[in-house]
Amino acid sequence: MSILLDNTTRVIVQGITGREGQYHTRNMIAAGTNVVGGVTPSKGGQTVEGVPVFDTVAQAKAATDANASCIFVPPAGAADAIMEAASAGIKLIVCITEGIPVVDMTRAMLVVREKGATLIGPNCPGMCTPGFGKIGIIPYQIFNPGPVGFISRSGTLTYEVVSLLTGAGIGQSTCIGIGGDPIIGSTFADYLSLFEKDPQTKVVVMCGEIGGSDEEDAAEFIKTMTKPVVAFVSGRTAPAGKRMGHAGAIISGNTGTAQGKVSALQAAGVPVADTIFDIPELVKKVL
Amino acid sequence: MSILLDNTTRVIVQGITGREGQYHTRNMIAAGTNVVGGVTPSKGGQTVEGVPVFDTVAQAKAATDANASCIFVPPAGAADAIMEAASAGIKLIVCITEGIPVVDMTRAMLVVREKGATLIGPNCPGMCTPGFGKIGIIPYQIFNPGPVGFISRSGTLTYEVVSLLTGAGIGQSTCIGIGGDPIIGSTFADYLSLFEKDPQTKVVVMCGEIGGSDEEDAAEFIKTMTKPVVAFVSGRTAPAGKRMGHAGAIISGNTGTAQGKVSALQAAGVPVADTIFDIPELVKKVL
Amino acid sequence: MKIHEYQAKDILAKYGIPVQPGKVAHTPEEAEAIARELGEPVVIKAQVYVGGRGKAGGIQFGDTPEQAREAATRVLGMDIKGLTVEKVLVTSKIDIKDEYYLGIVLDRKSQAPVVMVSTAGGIDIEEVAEKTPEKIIQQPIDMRWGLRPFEALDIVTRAGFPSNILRQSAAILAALAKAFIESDANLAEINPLAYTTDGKVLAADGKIVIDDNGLFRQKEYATWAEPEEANPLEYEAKQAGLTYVKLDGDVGIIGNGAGLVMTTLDMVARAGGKPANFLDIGGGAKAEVMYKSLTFVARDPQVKGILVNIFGGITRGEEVAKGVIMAQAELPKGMPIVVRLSGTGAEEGRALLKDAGLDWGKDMRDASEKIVAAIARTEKGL
Amino acid sequence: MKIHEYQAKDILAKYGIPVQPGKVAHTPEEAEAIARELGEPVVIKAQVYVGGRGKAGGIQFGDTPEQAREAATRVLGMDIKGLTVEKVLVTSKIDIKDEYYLGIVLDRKSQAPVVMVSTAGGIDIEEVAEKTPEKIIQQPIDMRWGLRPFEALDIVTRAGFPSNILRQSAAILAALAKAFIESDANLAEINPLAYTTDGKVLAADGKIVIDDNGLFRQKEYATWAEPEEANPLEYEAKQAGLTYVKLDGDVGIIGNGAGLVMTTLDMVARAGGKPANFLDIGGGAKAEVMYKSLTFVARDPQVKGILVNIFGGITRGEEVAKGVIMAQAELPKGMPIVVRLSGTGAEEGRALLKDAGLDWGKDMRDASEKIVAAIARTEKGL
Repeated sequence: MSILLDNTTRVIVQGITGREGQYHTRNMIAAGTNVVGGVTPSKGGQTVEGVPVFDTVAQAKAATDANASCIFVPPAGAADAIMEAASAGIKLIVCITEGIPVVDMTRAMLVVREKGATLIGPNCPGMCTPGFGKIGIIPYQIFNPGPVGFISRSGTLTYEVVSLLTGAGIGQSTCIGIGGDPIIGSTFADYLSLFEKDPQTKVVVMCGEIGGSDEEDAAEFIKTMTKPVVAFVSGRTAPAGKRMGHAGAIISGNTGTAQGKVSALQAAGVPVADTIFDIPELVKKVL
Repeated sequence: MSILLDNTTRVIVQGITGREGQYHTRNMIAAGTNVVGGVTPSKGGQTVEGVPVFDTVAQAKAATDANASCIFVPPAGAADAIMEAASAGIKLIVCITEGIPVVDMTRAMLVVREKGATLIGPNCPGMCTPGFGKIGIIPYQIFNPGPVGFISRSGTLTYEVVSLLTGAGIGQSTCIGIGGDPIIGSTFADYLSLFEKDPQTKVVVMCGEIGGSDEEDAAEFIKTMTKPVVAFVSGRTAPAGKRMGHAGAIISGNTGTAQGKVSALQAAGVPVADTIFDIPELVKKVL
Repeated sequence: MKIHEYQAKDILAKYGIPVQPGKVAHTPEEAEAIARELGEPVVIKAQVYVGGRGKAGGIQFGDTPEQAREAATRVLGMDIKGLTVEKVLVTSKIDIKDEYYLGIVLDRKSQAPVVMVSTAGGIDIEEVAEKTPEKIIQQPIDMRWGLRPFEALDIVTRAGFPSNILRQSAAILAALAKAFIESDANLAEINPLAYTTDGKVLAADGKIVIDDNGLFRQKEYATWAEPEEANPLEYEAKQAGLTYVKLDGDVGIIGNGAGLVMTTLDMVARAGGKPANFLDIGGGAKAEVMYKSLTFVARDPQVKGILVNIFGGITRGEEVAKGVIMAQAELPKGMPIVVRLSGTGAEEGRALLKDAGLDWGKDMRDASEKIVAAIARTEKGL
Repeated sequence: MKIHEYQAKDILAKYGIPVQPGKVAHTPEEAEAIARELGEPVVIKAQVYVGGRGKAGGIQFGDTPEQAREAATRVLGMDIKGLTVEKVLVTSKIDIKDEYYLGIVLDRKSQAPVVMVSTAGGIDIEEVAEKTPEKIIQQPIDMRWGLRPFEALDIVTRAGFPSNILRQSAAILAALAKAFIESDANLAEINPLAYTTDGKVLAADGKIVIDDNGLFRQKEYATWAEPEEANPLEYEAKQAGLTYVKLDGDVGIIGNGAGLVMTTLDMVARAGGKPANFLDIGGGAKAEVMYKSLTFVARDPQVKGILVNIFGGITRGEEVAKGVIMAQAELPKGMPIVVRLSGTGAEEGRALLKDAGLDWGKDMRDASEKIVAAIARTEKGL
């Protein structure tokens, strides 16, 4: 098994007719993902990468019985796209878009929570379940099915670490890039809780970074878990008050430092890798 | 017994330090109403008519355990006052204010409904239960306790008809002026349902007028009632498209005519008085 | 409060809704100048507060500035349902391919503004609602959110708008909802929403009714109030702060409380009279208000007598009587007045009236019958 | 994006929040003229993007226009935490009786803007939060509604504001929330909210931080961006569309993906180097972006060598290599560059680099160690 994405997942792509949407739809289909349709207002009736395009999510859902959506809508309309998906009853929403105004996200999250949907992202690479496919832009070929649940706030860093794991002969159950924004749909603790219940997952690797206190919250949750967790935190050399690429990667006063996160995780009994190269070994130790 | 107001009702007055608020607080107390406090922001700590003034409804409720409120706040702030009362857990809210923008009322009603409060008004004279007191500006001295539940969209017309009833030796259980605005907290049907359950009430008199379809809805509800209802509808000579004083008293196209309301009520078996002078006799017939 | 098409379009444009360029003209010469400035064929549209102006000839075309002047000459001064056309909107002529309807109206039942959208545009929506209700998609607005873009898109999609104009139509609908809410509207309508042969989507006509209760904070729109040609007295009454409606009978009627006044009108009609007006003095009126109301009602040349019906609560009988007596001196000589007073201060009021030789009724029915009879006597010269 | 106090106050004033009259001055003469125009004692406040300017002498008073000029002379050009004061706000001096705090900050945990209110105003709120958290009332804003007047009133009441200023404070707080939401703010703060000896309640200081992601629709505020004195390169990078943060080491660092670049900084530090910057080229960058990034990083005079770390996904290795080779010609002669490429097009890219004689690392650690070593060699003149 795995979490969130399996053989019952039917994906639509919001913003499918855009350059990004079309390109990644092709890749998702190539990865084996069951992409059943796409949505672009005023482009209904077209076909992209062999799947039908609809004007609204409601239409797409009615026609395809989709239960997941991948959003490639530009920042100005992305929060609305999230609300549309959630309101139409889509239960898994993956929002790739970077640059959504945070005020929009505060509104979108009200709808996501009210509708009981799971939102991954925004400003994330999405997720994949090796063997079933991917929703988003993660390069699928670096994965192998296996026992490691993977959660990260970063994109390319995820690919680095997954490559190291795969290179070390360690496969993955499900991998999730949770997003680099200050307000994201689901946090480390949410996914840890899913991995805790997933029979395939034996150990979870989480890659945190500076900013916010999701890693500290995760540490609290980990104390209640039966499965081992291995962590890495980037940004140890980041100065306070500077936004390090991700809108959410910023140390405010004493909040959000790498050291604080490392300490919290260690206090929860989590081995924290000094460099990413130490991760495979730490995983092997607890497997 | 009676509806809504009885010896457990503890009333606060929002806008108590204003001229209207103060004057009617005195009258309410004189009528025997248990007025336990008042609210005017930035006037907390004062005393008006012997009751303490608070800055917020929350404070007033905490200090006095109030469960009802009478609102004399000017139009610009009245909808906010309704939301404040409902949010603070006040269950019976009587809003006297005339002239509240309808957009504000559409918002206030969301809160009233969400909090499960009963709102009487706005733009109404309030209500009274002879023997227990009154909330609002209805002249209390014209009432006598008795078997008639009274509901009206109008103020002075209510006093006229109640005077006729009292003059004819017919007393009242509870009397409610439901308000003349297009959006009001509770409608005829809501109160009819309360009177239907009230042991004291033997017959209900409802005075409708042109505009909207609350009378038609009431007629539908009356078909399910065991108690008799006597009705009167004013505005038979009113032309279409003109707002007859009340913001809600306007015939739009074929909707809201007096004749339509009379027919609907008659179809529900309700005797409809030709003039208000016929009302006491019709009541006597069904008592 | 009704506003004109050109004013409604100003509001729509402020919210980013495309409208044809245009300006209002009061004279044929102005119309010609505007047409010249626009530099293209124009349509001349009568600006009056009633519908059906097209059928009445209130919409005409001009391909040249000269023709625009001529069209304006025909339309200005025209009578449409009793209203004289005093201004016209001169606006670019468009070549419409399809017409749609977008409307938002305050709905009492759902206690919210309700969006109404239909592909049957350009015609009276009430007619569509009656004959082919399935052609209208209705949806209340959740006032915590306003109408969100995806909801607007969903509505126009469900209404069957063609795919190629969905995006623009939805944006216009969402903007219309914002305009409705922020303008304190009771009604906001684009009919037709035009899809032109050159592929534009725009508001070819716009209608907005502003909630009178919102005018205190809609300061710009409040200045747009103007006398309705047919009802100059109503406009003046509003300026004077009186709640007055002009009717077409001869019995002037003044009372306190909307329901009471309406009932008084009915009672007068029952007594064989015809009410000349509705005038509610509200609660707690002083003698000055009574005086002002009486003299105002008497300004209507149709009025042959006045009935004052007061149930005193906060309003005191003495004040009413004093006001009537003050006013009497200024009313046309011999014009009958009947006063009915009850409640607070009724005794004192009646005493004052008696001293002044004024007639009074013991109740609403008695008073109604008395004023109708008095007018009949006056008519016969008795 | 940080904005200055005077700009924040412009926003506050737009939302009806009372502020002292004032204007910004770039010279002592301008300050004198503004003081003369105001016609009353003024305060001269340094406009810099850091806190603590009071302690640094950046706030001075002038009872006369001449004194205002003198005060401005002292403040303009002053260095505050590494920033040179280039403009001052000249504003009416007020006589403060009590100071309060009103703030709204985006809260990640509640995923909403959170209102923070305290009677402990005029001092650093983080200090209050740490030492006497019970003095701060916090409440998230329900974003469907915004902060409603009665909620604002309830908050200031619970915070213990004195009764006589509750109404005004609540109105200011509600307006602040509206300003926050409509301006796409991350932070909006009035500290202190001043209660003056003459009974006024006003925003004596204001701070607003705008969400960079909201700037596309905050067109006016976007024009307020200006170089931070201490970081001219960061300002230029933003204008050039590069995600760049200046640090104080000598190893220039470029990578794709924020997490990867942060990890690269950590790795360089681990290898004994000091990162000179953070530069994320994002996803799918072409040779031109790589070229631009390298030449940009090299403009920092502290930079002695550059590490490029790319994990290719959408970004292709050949493009990266081409960009590096293009840039190399323009970099200072002998400046070491180490490139690490993996993923899509890595082979092709490495071949190109090899042909150009450029160094590369087999992984992030190897590349980090190589660049640190190369810089050390260059330093020693080897």
